[in-house]
Amino acid sequence: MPGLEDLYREIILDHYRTPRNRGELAPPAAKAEGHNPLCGDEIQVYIDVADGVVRDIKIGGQGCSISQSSASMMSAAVKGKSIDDIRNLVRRFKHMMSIEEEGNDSPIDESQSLGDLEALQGVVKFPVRIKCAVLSWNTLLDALNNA
Amino acid sequence: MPGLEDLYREIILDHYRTPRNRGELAPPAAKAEGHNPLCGDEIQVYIDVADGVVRDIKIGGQGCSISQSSASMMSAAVKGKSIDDIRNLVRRFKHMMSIEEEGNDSPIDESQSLGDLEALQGVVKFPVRIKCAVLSWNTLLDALNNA
Amino acid sequence: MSFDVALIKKDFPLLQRVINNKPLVYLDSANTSQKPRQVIDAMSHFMETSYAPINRSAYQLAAESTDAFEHARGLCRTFINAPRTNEIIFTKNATEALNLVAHSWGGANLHRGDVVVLTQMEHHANIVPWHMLAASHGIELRWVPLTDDGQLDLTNLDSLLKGAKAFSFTAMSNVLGTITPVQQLCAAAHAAGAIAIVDGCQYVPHNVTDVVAWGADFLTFSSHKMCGPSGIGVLWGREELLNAMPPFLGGGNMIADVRLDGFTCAELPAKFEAGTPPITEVIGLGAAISYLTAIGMSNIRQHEKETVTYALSALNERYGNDITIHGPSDPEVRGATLSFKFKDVHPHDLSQVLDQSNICVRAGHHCAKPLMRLLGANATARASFYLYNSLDDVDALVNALEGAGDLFSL
Amino acid sequence: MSFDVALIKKDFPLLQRVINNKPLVYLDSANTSQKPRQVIDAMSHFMETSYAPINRSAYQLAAESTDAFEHARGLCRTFINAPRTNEIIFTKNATEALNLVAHSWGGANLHRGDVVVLTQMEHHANIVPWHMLAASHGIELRWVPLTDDGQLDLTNLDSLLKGAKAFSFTAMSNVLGTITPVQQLCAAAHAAGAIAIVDGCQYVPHNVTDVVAWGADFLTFSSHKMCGPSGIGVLWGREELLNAMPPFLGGGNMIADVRLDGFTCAELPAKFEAGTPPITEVIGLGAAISYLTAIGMSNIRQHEKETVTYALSALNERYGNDITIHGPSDPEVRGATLSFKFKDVHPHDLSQVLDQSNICVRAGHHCAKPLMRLLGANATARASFYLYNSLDDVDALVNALEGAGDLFSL
Ligand SMILES: Cc1ncc(COP(=O)(O)O)c(C=O)c1O
Ligand SMILES: Cc1ncc(COP(=O)(O)O)c(C=O)c1O
Repeated sequence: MPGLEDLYREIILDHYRTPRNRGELAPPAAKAEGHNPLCGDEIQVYIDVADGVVRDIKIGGQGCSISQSSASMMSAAVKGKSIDDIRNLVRRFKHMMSIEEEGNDSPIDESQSLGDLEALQGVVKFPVRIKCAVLSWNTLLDALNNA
Repeated sequence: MPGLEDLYREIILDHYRTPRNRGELAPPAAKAEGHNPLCGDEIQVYIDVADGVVRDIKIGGQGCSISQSSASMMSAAVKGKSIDDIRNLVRRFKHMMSIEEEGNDSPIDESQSLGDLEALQGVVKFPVRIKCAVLSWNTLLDALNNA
Repeated sequence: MSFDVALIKKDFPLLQRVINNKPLVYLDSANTSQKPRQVIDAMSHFMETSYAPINRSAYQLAAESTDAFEHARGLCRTFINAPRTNEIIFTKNATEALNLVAHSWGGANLHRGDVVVLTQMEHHANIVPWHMLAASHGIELRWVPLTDDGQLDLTNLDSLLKGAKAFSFTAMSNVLGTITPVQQLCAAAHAAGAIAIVDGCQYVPHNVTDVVAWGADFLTFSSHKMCGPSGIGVLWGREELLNAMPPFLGGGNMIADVRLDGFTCAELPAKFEAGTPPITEVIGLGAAISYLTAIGMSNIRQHEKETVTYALSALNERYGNDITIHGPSDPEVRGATLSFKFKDVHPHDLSQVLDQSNICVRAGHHCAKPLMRLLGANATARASFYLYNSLDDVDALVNALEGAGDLFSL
Repeated sequence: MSFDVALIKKDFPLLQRVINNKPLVYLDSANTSQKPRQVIDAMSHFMETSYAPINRSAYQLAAESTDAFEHARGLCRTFINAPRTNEIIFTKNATEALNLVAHSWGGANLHRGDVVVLTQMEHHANIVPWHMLAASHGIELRWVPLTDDGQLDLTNLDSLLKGAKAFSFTAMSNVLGTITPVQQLCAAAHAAGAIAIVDGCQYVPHNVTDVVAWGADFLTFSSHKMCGPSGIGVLWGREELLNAMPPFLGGGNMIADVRLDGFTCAELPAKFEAGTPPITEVIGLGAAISYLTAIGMSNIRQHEKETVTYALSALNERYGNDITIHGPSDPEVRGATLSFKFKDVHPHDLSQVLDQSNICVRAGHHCAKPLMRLLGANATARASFYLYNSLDDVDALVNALEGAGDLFSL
């Protein structure tokens, strides 16, 4: 069994203790909610989209250190990015989490660095926690579809 | 495993080959039908009751040697008997088949001989066939209730 | 791998049993199959080393057991060539799977006067749920008749299917052994605008199954008939249909959220898997699929074709007019399940006499009473062969029948 | 027989497992329990020597397996002191059993506006089926609230029950450990003209159960939580009620007759057991009941009472205000299931840290989301103890919690 230090990197605990972009956005901002039925974690993602760009993002809800820090890092990583770039980033992140989209074989663009997000790589060694890490990302996709 | 001769006594095969009281009785005779869902056997019992006595009885349906011979012997044994005697006989027969009524502890009157019916005692050693042997007896009880 | 029935038989502990100095000749696999050591051991081993809750807890042991469980789901997917793993729903048996389709898909999509087409050779599991829907929703049932040799009579299929919403049929009859033309039936259903529900209970254990090649919409089968444990069945359905269906059983695991005033469903497959699943049994089913796959489903089909060819000629040669074997005589369109009538001996008595030689055949209506009525019988005797039955087992049956005739001749 | 937890633990192969040189401390039995050698062996042995169809075939092997199967039904009857053996219905789990009651009894007896009373500590399995009935039949659900220490608040029970047709409640909470006053609740239900449905999932494995003394109308429980295999649950119901109910799943075994135009039901218990049952699993459940009975249910209850008494004081003494243990503090009204909050550590992270010491606790909503909302939490960590857990296991939990606080302090 890999050690806890593989999972709980300092940067993860930092995002957990000091989450970025917490809060809500009033309509017409798009909103989506995600549940992790396994552990009861709940998350809300609010996004403000204009001209194909996510101008602002806020995160609500409760969860474990992995889901909270992943959401926090995600919010920092997507703010100000274009929807296309974001969709690509989601795919790359899920790929890092060893989740592949069924039926999508197109190559993944790995040119950008994932930055802080790479700290979450250790989660892959703890398969039950992968769902925690991707919850906010799937919820972001839903929010994009609602936007 | 007990041998087949314990099961297929000559008298049983005789009743199977030459069933007594085959046929139907027209209404107002009472009728009841029985199924053995295990093997698909079907039986009809018709009885003509007057003054608390079963004046006539007829048996219809199809079944294996045990169910057919048991029905045939049953018809011969109950014809002309009073309902009380018959209910007592049914209980004795089921007792011989090792089936006890739940919740009825009153002693069983064993003064009368069971006659030919005793040939069916060997069935007890073949538990799956007990249902075949008692099918007509349960159907008779239903017919008495319908009468 | 070459197919060696003697070696295969050795994998099945129960088939080594000797009663009264005679070996056991198990010819009731259409009812339920025996289990190889590989399956029994996989279940014991799992309970001894890895048993833990599925999809609920986060510790390593639970992750291991969830992985093993989901791995078995993947094996099911491959075994029937289903497009997606989340289309594999675990039920308690094929009966629950068929009830799920009738209740959930049927309950949501069928209304008074809607037509569901069945065949006259269906098992009660593919009849009674539709009767229940007829009573609750007022649907109409139509029945595909049979030819004299026990095949589906497709002469009027198109008119039977006209306006139908669903066609639900067995891929192989558990009484007659008839293999039905599944691909053609699915196409006919679709041409009429109906969905095609395939009862694979008797087919999947004995043949290569490919739901995509068939063009089926739903498939149901039971583990216990394919060398796997009891207590576990499978429903496969097209994702699109399953997603659109309301849930069936309610409870833990099938929900995304529960409030005092209502609930929302989980995604597939959890949506249809309420409560604690048959965990060890799914592991056992996975082991059974691995076992069968290693032997090869086409080898198994080939072996059974040879067995039934041999059995048909041995029985007919020895007993001529004294025996009537129901169902098709062409081994190309039948499996190794033989229902027969022998002289005037009642099947129950026949099975009793055969049992004296430890030959296990079923006597009864085989949960197919409408078909029995067609055959003009309350019951038949049925010998059904599987991968572990040798030609010696056929000979044992043929020889033991001899004694029955004398005892019961009327 | 004196109760020796060290000896008992030896009966459970999985509990001998060592991961990274540390023993396994399994504290998730409220989720699902481990299996003793006696149960695992009974299942293997049955599959190796006696596996055959139930209630269908007439040969000796099938008679043996049917006898073994029905013997296990008798053991279930005795275990809960049910009046009649035919009142014991085998389902796939307790969830199916609760769905059966809601769908069949509820479907036939409840109409728009009728009231069913539940408690706010119910498991989803005793909520969602009623929500489904609320949607399909327009029934109204009322909820018995909880006191601050996690017991049922019965102050307004009579007015809640007024006009109700059914009161369905757990005998022991799977989250709080609370044991409810079942006899009193059944009496209150009856006084109001309602039937009493008892969810015994968490109670039956840990206590002496007597449905007659309770005065219950239905009881449901799951084998996998009481040392038995997965894939098998039990519904007990009063014969009179079961006889009056329509069938639930349709198919083989549950019928007396099937025609093209309809069917008639079999007698109890077959009426509610459609399809091939979990044969081997019923044998395993029988072995589990024999195992538990030999140890003695009152001994088990006594052991667990001691365990929870010790755990409550050890945790509170060591961690004081850093730990909040939900549910009653009086061991007389609680079982050995402890949900708790530790500092600000999220339960999922807590369980991860404990897992590092091979301590298996569940983190989550425990399929009781309405209760979670009352507790103001999305999730709790839950340690649940059973007959095989020693006081050393309690100590292991208490000690391992230490590390979690530091890592996650906000
Ligand atoms: C053709 C067919 N369909 C359905 C079933 C029902 O399967 P199960 O009893 O495993 O639910 C059976 C077997 O009994 C069968 O032979
Ligand atoms: C109180 C309670 N009721 C019902 C259930 C459902 O049991 P199962 O999942 O075995 O169907 C459980 C366990 O999950 C439970 O704890």
